[in-house]
Amino acid sequence: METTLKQSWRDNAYRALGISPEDAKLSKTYLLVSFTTLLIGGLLGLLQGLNRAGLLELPTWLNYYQVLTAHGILLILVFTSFFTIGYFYAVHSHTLGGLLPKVRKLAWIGFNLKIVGLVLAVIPILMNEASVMFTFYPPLAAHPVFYFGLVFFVIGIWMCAFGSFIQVANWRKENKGQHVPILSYFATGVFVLLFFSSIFVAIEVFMIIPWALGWVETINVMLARTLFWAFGHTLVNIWYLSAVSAWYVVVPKVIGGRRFSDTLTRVVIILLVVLNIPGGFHHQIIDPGIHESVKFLHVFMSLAIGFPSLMTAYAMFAVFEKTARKKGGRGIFRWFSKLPWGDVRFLAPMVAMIAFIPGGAGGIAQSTNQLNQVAHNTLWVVGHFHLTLGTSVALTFFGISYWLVPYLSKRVLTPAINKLGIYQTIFWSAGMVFMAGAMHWVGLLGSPRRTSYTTYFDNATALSWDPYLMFLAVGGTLLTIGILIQVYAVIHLMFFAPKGETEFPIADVEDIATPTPYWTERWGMIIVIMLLVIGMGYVIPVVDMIINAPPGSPPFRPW
Amino acid sequence: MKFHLDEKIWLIASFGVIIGMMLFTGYQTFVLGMGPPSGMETIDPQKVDVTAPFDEPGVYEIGENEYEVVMTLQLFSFTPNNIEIPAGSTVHFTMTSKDVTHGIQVAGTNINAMVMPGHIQRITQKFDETGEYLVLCNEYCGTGHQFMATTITVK
Amino acid sequence: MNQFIYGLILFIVLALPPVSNLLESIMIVHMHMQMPLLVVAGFFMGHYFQLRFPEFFQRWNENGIPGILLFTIIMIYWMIPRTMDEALTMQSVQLFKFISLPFFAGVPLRDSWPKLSLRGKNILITGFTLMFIGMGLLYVLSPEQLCNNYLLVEQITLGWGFITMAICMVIYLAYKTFINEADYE
Amino acid sequence: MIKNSQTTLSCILVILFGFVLFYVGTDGFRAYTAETARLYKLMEQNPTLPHVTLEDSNSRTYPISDLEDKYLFITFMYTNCGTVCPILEMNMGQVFNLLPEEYIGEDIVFLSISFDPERDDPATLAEYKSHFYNADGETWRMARIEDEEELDQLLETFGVIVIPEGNGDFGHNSAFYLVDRNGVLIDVMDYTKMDEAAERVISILESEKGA
Repeated sequence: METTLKQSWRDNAYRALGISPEDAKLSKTYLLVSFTTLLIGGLLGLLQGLNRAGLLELPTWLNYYQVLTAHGILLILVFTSFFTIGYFYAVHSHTLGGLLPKVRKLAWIGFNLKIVGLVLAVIPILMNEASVMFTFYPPLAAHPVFYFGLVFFVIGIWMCAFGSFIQVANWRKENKGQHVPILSYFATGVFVLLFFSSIFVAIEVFMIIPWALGWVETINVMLARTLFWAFGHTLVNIWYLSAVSAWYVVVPKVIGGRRFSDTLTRVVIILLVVLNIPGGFHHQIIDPGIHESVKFLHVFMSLAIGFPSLMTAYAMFAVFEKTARKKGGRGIFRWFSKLPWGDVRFLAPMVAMIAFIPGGAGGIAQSTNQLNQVAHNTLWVVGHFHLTLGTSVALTFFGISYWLVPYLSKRVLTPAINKLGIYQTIFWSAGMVFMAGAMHWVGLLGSPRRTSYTTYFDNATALSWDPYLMFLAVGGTLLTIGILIQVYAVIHLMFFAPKGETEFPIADVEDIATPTPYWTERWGMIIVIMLLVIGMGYVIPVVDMIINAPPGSPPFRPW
Repeated sequence: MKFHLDEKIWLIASFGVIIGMMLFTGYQTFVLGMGPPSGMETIDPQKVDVTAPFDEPGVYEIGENEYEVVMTLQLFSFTPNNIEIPAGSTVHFTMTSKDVTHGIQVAGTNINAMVMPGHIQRITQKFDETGEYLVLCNEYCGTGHQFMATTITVK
Repeated sequence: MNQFIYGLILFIVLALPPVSNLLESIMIVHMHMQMPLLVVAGFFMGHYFQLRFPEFFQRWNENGIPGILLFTIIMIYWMIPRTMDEALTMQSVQLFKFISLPFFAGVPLRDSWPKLSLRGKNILITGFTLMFIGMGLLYVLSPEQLCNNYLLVEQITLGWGFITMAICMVIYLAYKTFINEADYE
Repeated sequence: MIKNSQTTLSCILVILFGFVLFYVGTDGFRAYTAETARLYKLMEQNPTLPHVTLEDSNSRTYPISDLEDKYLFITFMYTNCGTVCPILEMNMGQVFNLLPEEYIGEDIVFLSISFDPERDDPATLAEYKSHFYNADGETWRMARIEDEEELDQLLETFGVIVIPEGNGDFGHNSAFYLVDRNGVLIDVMDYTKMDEAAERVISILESEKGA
């Protein structure tokens, strides 16, 4: 009893005092890098959209594939990881009573390593020495420096993961027998996944480096590709899990409601952590060298990830309805009007969640074998991840920024910026409807992804795709406007908005909630189960790929 | 954990959708033989030109209305290209890559497969309708990727 | 009661011929998926037997040791290459598999596990870890095909499967040894 | 105390059950793989050769009973095999070398039977035979069995399991098979122990001479 009293007193003290300047500086720096890369990556995206629609010819010194590589790496890897780390370190600081000095130090070391890695990776891309896409499938061989950059980046991420683990372990030692605060629990899930999935890409990169340097002659193409997707797919889901944290915890507070069941939230996190990594195989459904029965087992492993997401969908709408009805909402659907649509902190993540309905459905469709064969490597896939990653995740991150940035900079969200944020959300949604919608449709017609503007020698089929690609350009332009507004808003909130205190919105659980079982805190066991699931997914195909490997491939640089 | 009735229904329905997709996919794969292309044979990617059958790529008639297309994919072309076949024929594609990872996709059909160095990929398609089909590479393979295309003419 | 029904459903699904044929067509899935799932099915169903015959378990499995012995014996038995082969070719062995794994391994495990001391549990896990490492090495290194119905590559795959499981269990044991839960709970 | 002794009793019962289970399951702790179990069973049953028609590398076609007045030293293989078969045949050649010349062709004939008749036509077999310098086509013959039913029957009688791997290769078990003059399988030997196999064959042939 005494400890809980002391605890709540301390919590209140921190809440009153706000975040410590050092912790704020750390998170602010991460967020600044994140939104800078968003700006650059977004502008590169515009170039691509315009080129793909045949409206813009890129100069000879700037190759389409070079731009695409940079766009992918900046947005999928850098924007997201810097945002997530900045966000969750702010979470730790807020909910776990300030960062430990050594944890802060680790995060800074990680920051510097990542920046070094980023610079090392970007230089060869700028010199057109690494136009290999962010998937860098061997036997495409980039300049070795590109891979060194990736190594630094991954080690940087590991530093941040260790920092997070130390912070949480320390808190648990001081608060024996208690549940880790829910957002820090999310952070643990995210960093566990980041750490274990990046081991795969680290192995791949260490396979590639001696080969790219010319020390070994050939490489096992299939194995490298498989290792990549063990990482690549998980990465996307990590950003998704970060976004989900805001859906479960922050959004209910913003709309003035309570959190859905704490147990369910933690179970969803555990399921997403345990099931995620083998899901990567659905990127390889039409690959040679993997047996049909193995592919079939992987349909299950991929679809299983959908289950926690469907649980999330239920939970979210339950919270919305409950809160709206409490505020006097009636009817089957009329209660929707009681939600605070004019608050960007709600609107942005809400649109993100709505986008996840078609996004998730598309995901379930394309991870089943035969349906995948229709959509694989067409623009459908690009449309899909612009809905999930580009909308569900990015828009949630934007929504977070409207309270996280002022919270860190000890400023406030003014009604003007709120309004700007509403416009931003509208631009973004409209842009995505145009762009992702057109991509899905033209993808079904057969238009491939990852190709610059082409009519395939004036082929009639290819020419018939052009009108859809025009929508893509329109959408891309709207999105660029959205990005400019967003970056302006972040800069404003960080440096120019009026001083004041902003709340870190964390919703409470229902009063009648049943206590959460303690096993949810046993991360050691969860990790072991996760490793077993990874083993289930990977042992069969990987052993087959190594034992029955064809002679390897030498490096190629076809650009 | 206590579940409400509607939550239970939702969870069972979710689970049902997933299992349903599974069963349907399995039925199509194992009963109807519509599984995704999964060629298991391997080849030395540096010796494609001297390894049968890829030493002589081309279109071969192997039965009544049945053709085998032995095809190599290489930086920015398909060999053989501009294939012609009569309507109503079943075509078995046997493919490999001579260099990097390519993808083959024929717009308007279900042909879509990764073709990777070291692996022999197979896919079968029946062409009933006449016309010119666009064949293109759908995995980024280099600067000329957007020019890697050919046609199948069904007469 | 719910648990019994879940277990029974799992058991019936596993026993359906298409399911069992699919699972048995791949060696590692046969040993590391079908067999453990059968044990899991028995584990769930065990609850019903515990409620129905509390006397029996109390009298014959007071300290959990006979149950865990039976569990271990059945598990080891099914790790012999020959039994896997014969489960595929002989109806009677197949039948024995579907009876022994749930009812002679799953049920006693259910009854015994809570009765074991922490030390007993750790000894059991350590024993299985060592056994898995041994089986893994045997399957990976054996130049001969040990099972007539499965190819050499499947055998190597199974070996790595054993080693993966062993690694997971080592991590678990290390976690139990080095992390003092009392620090956190 | 009574309860305790009951638990001890059940312990003992369980161990006893385990002992019986393992005893039955492994043919008295002898056969831990289906392959050894198969060999034990074969040795107990001593099956006779079914009727099969061979087509050998010299394109001659004849029933296997033509060879039956001699001992037969048989292996099963296919020429496309890149793993076990070359070793199996090489080892067979070593056994061939270890036997005194007087017996060869007179009392014993070596026979390699392909279970891949589709690809192993006489020409292919002749080509393959040339890799083993002592396979002369007479005293050591390589042959296929064209008739699928006959082939399957022979494989089943001798317990040879052949699994197509789907890519043109087969997984299969390998051993030396020794058939006596009456067409009865009298021994199945480890194909990696050439000396033992040779000794065994010599002792059989010698004892027969002596008798």
